[in-house]
Amino acid sequence: MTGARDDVLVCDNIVRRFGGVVALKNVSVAVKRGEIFGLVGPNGSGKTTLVNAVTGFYPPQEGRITLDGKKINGLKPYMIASMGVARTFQNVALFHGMSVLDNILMGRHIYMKPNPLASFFYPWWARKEEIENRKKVEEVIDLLQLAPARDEHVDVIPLGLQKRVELARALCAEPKLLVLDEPMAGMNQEEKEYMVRFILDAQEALGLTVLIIEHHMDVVTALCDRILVLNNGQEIAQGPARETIANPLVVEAYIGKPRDAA
Amino acid sequence: MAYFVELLINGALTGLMYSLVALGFVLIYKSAGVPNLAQGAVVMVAGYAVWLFLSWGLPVWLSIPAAMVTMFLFGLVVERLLLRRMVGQPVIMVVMLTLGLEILLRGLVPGILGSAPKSIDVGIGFAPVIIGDVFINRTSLVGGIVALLLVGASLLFFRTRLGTKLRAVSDDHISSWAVGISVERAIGISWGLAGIAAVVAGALWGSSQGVDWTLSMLLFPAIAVVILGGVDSIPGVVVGGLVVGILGSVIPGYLDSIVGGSTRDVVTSLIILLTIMVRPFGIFGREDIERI
Amino acid sequence: MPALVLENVEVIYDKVFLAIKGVSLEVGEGEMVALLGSNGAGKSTTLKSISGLLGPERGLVTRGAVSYDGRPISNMGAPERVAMGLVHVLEGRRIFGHLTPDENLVAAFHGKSSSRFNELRDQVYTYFPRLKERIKSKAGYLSGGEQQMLAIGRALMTEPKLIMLDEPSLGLSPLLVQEIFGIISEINAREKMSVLLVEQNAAATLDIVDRAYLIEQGQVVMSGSADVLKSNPDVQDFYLGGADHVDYRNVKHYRRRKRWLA
Amino acid sequence: EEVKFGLLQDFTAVYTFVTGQYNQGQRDYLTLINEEGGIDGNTFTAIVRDTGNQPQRGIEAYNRAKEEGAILFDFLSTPVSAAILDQAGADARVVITPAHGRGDASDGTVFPYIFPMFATYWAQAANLVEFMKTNGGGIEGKKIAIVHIDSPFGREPLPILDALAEQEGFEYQSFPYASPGNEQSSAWSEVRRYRPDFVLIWGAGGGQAVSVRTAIQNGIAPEQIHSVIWLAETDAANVGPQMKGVKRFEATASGTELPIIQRIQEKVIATGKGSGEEANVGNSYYNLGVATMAVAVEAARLGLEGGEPLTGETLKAGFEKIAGYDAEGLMPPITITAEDHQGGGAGRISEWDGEAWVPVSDWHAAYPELVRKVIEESAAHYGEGN
Amino acid sequence: MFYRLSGTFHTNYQADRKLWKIPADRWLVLTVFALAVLAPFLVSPLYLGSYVLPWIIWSAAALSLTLLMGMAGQLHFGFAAVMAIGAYSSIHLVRAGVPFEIALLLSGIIAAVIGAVFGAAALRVKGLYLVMATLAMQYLVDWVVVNVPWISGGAHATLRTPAVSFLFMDISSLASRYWLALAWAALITVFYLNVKRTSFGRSLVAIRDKDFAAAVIGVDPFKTKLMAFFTSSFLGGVSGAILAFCYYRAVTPEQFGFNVSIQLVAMVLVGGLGSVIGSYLGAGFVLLAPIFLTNLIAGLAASGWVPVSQNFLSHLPLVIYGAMIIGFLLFEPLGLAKIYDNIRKYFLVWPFRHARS
Ligand SMILES: Nc1ncnc2c1ncn2[C@@H]1O[C@H](COP(=O)(O)OP(=O)(O)OP(=O)(O)O)[C@@H](O)[C@H]1O
Ligand SMILES: Nc1ncnc2c1ncn2[C@@H]1O[C@H](COP(=O)(O)OP(=O)(O)OP(=O)(O)O)[C@@H](O)[C@H]1O
Ligand SMILES: [Mg+2]
Ligand SMILES: [Mg+2]
Repeated sequence: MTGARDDVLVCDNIVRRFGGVVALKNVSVAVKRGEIFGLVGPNGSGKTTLVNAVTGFYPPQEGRITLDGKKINGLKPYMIASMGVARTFQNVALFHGMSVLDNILMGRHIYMKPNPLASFFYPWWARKEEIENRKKVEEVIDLLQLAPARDEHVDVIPLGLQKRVELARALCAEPKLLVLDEPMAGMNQEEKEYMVRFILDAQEALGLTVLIIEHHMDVVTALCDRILVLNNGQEIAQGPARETIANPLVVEAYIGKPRDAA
Repeated sequence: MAYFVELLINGALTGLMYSLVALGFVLIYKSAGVPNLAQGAVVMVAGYAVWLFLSWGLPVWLSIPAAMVTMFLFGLVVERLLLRRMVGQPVIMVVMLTLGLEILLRGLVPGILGSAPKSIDVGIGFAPVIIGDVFINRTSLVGGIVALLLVGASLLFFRTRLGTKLRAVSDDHISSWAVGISVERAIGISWGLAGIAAVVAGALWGSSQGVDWTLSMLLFPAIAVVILGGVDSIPGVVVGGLVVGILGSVIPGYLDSIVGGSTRDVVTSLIILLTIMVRPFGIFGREDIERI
Repeated sequence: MPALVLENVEVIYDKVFLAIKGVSLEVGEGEMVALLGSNGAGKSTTLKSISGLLGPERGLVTRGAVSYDGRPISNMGAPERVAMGLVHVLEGRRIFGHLTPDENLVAAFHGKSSSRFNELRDQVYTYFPRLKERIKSKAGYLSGGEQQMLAIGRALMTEPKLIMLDEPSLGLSPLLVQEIFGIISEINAREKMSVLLVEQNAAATLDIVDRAYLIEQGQVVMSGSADVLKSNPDVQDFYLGGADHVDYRNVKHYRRRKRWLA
Repeated sequence: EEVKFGLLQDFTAVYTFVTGQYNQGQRDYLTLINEEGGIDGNTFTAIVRDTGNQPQRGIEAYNRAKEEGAILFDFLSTPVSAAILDQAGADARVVITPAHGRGDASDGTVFPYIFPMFATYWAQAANLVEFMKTNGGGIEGKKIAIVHIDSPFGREPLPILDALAEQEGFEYQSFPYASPGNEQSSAWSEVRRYRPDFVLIWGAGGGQAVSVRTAIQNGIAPEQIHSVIWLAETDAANVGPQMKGVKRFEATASGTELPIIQRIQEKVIATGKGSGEEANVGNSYYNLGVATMAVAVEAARLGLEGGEPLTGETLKAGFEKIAGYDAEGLMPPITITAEDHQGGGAGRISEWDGEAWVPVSDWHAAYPELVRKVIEESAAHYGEGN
Repeated sequence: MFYRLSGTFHTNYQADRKLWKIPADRWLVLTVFALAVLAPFLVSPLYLGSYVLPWIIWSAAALSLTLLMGMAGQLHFGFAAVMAIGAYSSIHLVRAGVPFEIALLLSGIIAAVIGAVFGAAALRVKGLYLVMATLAMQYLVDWVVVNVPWISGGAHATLRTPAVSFLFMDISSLASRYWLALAWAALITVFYLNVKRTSFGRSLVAIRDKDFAAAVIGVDPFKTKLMAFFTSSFLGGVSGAILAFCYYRAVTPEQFGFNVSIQLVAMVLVGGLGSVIGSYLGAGFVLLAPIFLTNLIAGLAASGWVPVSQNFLSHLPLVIYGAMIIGFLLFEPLGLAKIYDNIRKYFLVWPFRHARS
């Protein structure tokens, strides 16, 4: 199975082991172009591992991953990135030594040709490239309303803003596939609402395909077209968000009984 | 053949003598998470301490315990003055701090007590142990046995509750505090213990080469030992010591006269390099757990 | 009689950054109190000022007083405060990754008696049976939820009278959030242990606590019993997602203004 | 007039084993001369600095002392001396390199301002070999093991041993050990199996004590062991009673019975003007230091004879006028000429008797032509930039 | 004051990325540079030759190292060995008849290639292990230099630098040697500042801060780290050659020993990791502070003020040097650059006291 032509990402029978632990057991999934696909499941069920397999950090021991029909498992993370996959991390992974602007500029890395010699002769060689990419970055900054924080150092801004900077960095790469690992962890209601808005705006503006891991069920139902539910490294359900979440298997393993109203 | 056996045995014993220095390093790393590049200098200070007590006329059996007490206190003081403020700092800062300490000690102690080599006699005697055509160095023999005893004691120590607490401290200072472990005291204790190990190393090495600042150069082979064995592994100290000692004896034993230079440090350097390339965390060392 | 009292506490990081500006709060004996607020409001900082963990982050209580059981504790070291019965479960779990779960518990026990130790340990394992299954593996490889359980269990080993929890639900699945919240209530009810809970998940939190403080930009802006707060329209808007479920796809696009901020 | 000598030495790194006592001797001797009224009314001042064996700091200290007016320098550090060599020549300042530095600096035609003054390492090796030959029952067909530290200094005697082996028909093998020499067991295991008739140890500091110890532990008799100049009382104390019988080369006599040392005891030490521990007075390295200054002061005296004030040039000229000077029996008579800055290269062998170093041969230079040849060859090499 | 931000706005991206955004800063830099160029006429040969010249060269070396340690976060405790490779190659090349200008370049490239091998270790490990690996390589290079007479220059292991000229200027007088060194230091400085504001510099910082996050936006860690080692070693190698030709004029293995590597790291740290101004301040401080203090204390001792033994006196610089490193790490871990920055900030926001309320 290679998937239909409008599948951006296809994972086929992925297996990933860590020593004795089997973190992913024959997981298959296909993400369609332009959709927002949710990945949910209990803690330790292998969501992040699956995402890490896709982005090349933990290459799967078995199975096949294709991006737009091209096989990508076995490739190094940076190669996969340059093929158009961008992601954010469960624990914010920004570059602490840089300003917000430089962090976002880093997102343009694949479009730039870093070269010590070019740096040496900056005014003649590298300046044009810098300025062109800067324009693109400013667009994203506008989109995500990051302008006021542009020149701040990333570690002094609040976590919510940091997550947004991370999103901006990923968007700057103009990816085919955007992977978000718990973008709303540790946010309150208000911040969650903003984040959802940004994701939707970005998807609309850039025509993205999104793969998102999230534990907030209200967000998942609101955002995702389809979801995959993992448990113990195995698929227990897949399908449109609302129906799948109501699936008794999912409720038992993941959601739990609804709390008493009283 | 006898030649080979002799190189092997003396190498192994010398290696265990390195383990004495390395043990101090591991004790501190395992319980405080601090890579102590001043351990060579600590051994030097310990050697001077033993010499000082001997020169005051104390007998050996008293001088060494007295030096141990001194060095334990010394460890506490180092923690108090220096390490306490380094909690949570990046590794380069800590490495450099210990190097600064090593430079400071190397200036201070010989500066005050004199820099010409001092002799200490711990009464081990001179004559080699002779088995067939194999001559075994008596000091190294004693050193090897003591090293094994100390390593055994350290192993038992880390099984105790206090030992577990020290390991917790090396993992995460802040959460140790949060659950009520006194990080300061733990680090102090680990430096104190390393000071005690240093006394044994200083006394034995000092008795064979004299006490002067060159004792601090034992750090280099000791580093090879800990890298090979694993920076936080007590059994690794023994295995690392044996390998570093044996290779550092056998290879130069056959190669030096051909090359016309001493290859021991080359062997030591290569052990460090190859270990890091092939198995960065050494034979028994723990890996960094990095979850993405 | 309140066990913990904060009076007008001010904390400055790095000698320049004013993180909380005059926070006052109280936690009574056996009471369960929540501290709510958006990202970077200063919740964690408040907890650290109570547990004495500001030092390593170069923070300092520059004004105000913290007292526990009627004794001022501002000048005590963190271990001393733990000995008094105050324990802090840090944000982001921070278990001892290289130790096994069992050794994590050993490290946190400070008594002499082995039988007491066994008693406490058994109790932790009855609260968190899951930990017992993973007893042999390094704690660093446990899943997020398991680590959170271990962090709470570890804190219980110090025999606390007041336990402070910093975002225990962060990144946990809905089922686990329920479970953890259940256990927290249980501990509170059974052992008469006071609880100070920092949370983003306001809905779930207000269900279990007696009282809550709302903290914004380093100041307490609102406080009261859980029911009173729950019915406050602002709280509903910003923390509970309005009276009904939000329609994320249609949330307003402009920044709403918080009424309590001048 | 105040004559300034720059004693910019290594007190803290490689030469710690010697510098303390050596420098003490140097300063005590200068104090003695000043106490005795100086030379023609000129007094002597020592500018003392530590260079830590680092060229960097040596150059700085040199420039500074030069500015302060020093006309003679003693660095007691091979790398520092090497770094200053050319500069000192250009500045016309005298550099003495007793028992360190380049042996080929003995060629005054190539190194006009450098004065090794005493036997170079080559002369020392030659002297030791000659002693083995005359006192060890001939050397033809015998085997010498040279156990040396693995550094340029340790390899220094090898060229002359090559030449001597050919000439005298003996065999030798070199056994290097890693610096600083705190552990030499594998080298000595090999030496034992080589079954040498004589052993030559060539190291410094703690490594020397380890050499002697490990040698004896490997069944080599103390009588077989011969050492370069760097083996002294501290090492004997370090090794212990087993050291008895070990021989070494010496360029100066040790002990306090010598007239100069007696005078120092009387006029410097007894009056509390000594610059260090009294116990060191008369030790080998102390006396070596005294001897260096004795020669330097003698050179100053001769340099002043022309009636001109002392400068680098006049001091150099004074050095080259030294003839048959023996510092009242402290050392062999030395004669320095414009060609020969080594001063003849004489020395003798002494033996540790458990208490002190007792001479077992007379002052003399061994194989002077051969040594000279090596010096000249090497000096020519310097001309090529090495 | 002259140091004001007010009235300085940037209206395009180009201006925003200027090296010295504040006019006052530009003037300051120009003035300092002019003074540096005129130094041979302003200070005595003693000071020029034994303080200013080595300071400039060590600053260049510290800058080369801080590119690697500060910007790319790769710890290197064997940088003296890299400089040694540059120094020895340049001398052998010149002796083999290669023109000095090209020899400098080639020696940099040789150092860079061998230095990149050092970097190979960095691909697997970081932190403490990298420290150990580079330290081991330092020992290996030392051993090779000492034990291969062909490299070290025979029995005495001393090589003198041949007389050379640079762009038709004879490099033998003190002033000309100084100018060459200064030109090199200025070049490295501009280079370093440019690197900071281009994608190359950012990718180095990215690798330092979060290597996996860097990988996920397409930075090849292997290539980037190697490039960092390569570039930094190139600069270090040329600095080594400059050190040999402009300052020592005779090289011995001890000039590039392990303690020199430590000293370089100390310069970088005392100055402030990754900072340009810090490299200059750090080099100056580490190099000169012990010397000045020794001279001071020796002076005091000579005048009978401090009655201590010569032995102790001689060990004092070591004590001071060690204490200085410790002191900085404990009390100002961000180094002299931070102190400088604080002073500068004070004037920037003057007359207000804090940047933020
Ligand atoms: N580097 C690793 N080494 C060993 N085991 C690992 C590693 N990374 C993950 N695991 C294991 O793989 C399993 C799946 O982990 P993963 O992080 O993918 O879970 P998750 O679904 O993302 O959970 P969460 O919601 O808590 O983030 C867990 O049992 C975990 O312990
Ligand atoms: N170590 C530190 N140094 C400087 N500033 C800090 C430090 N820690 C926190 N701050 C700042 O203090 C403020 C309060 O931080 P705190 O961590 O207490 O917030 P919080 O309410 O716990 O937020 P979150 O929900 O993100 O955990 C924030 O603006 C933060 O940037
Ligand atoms: Mg995850
Ligand atoms: Mg917080």
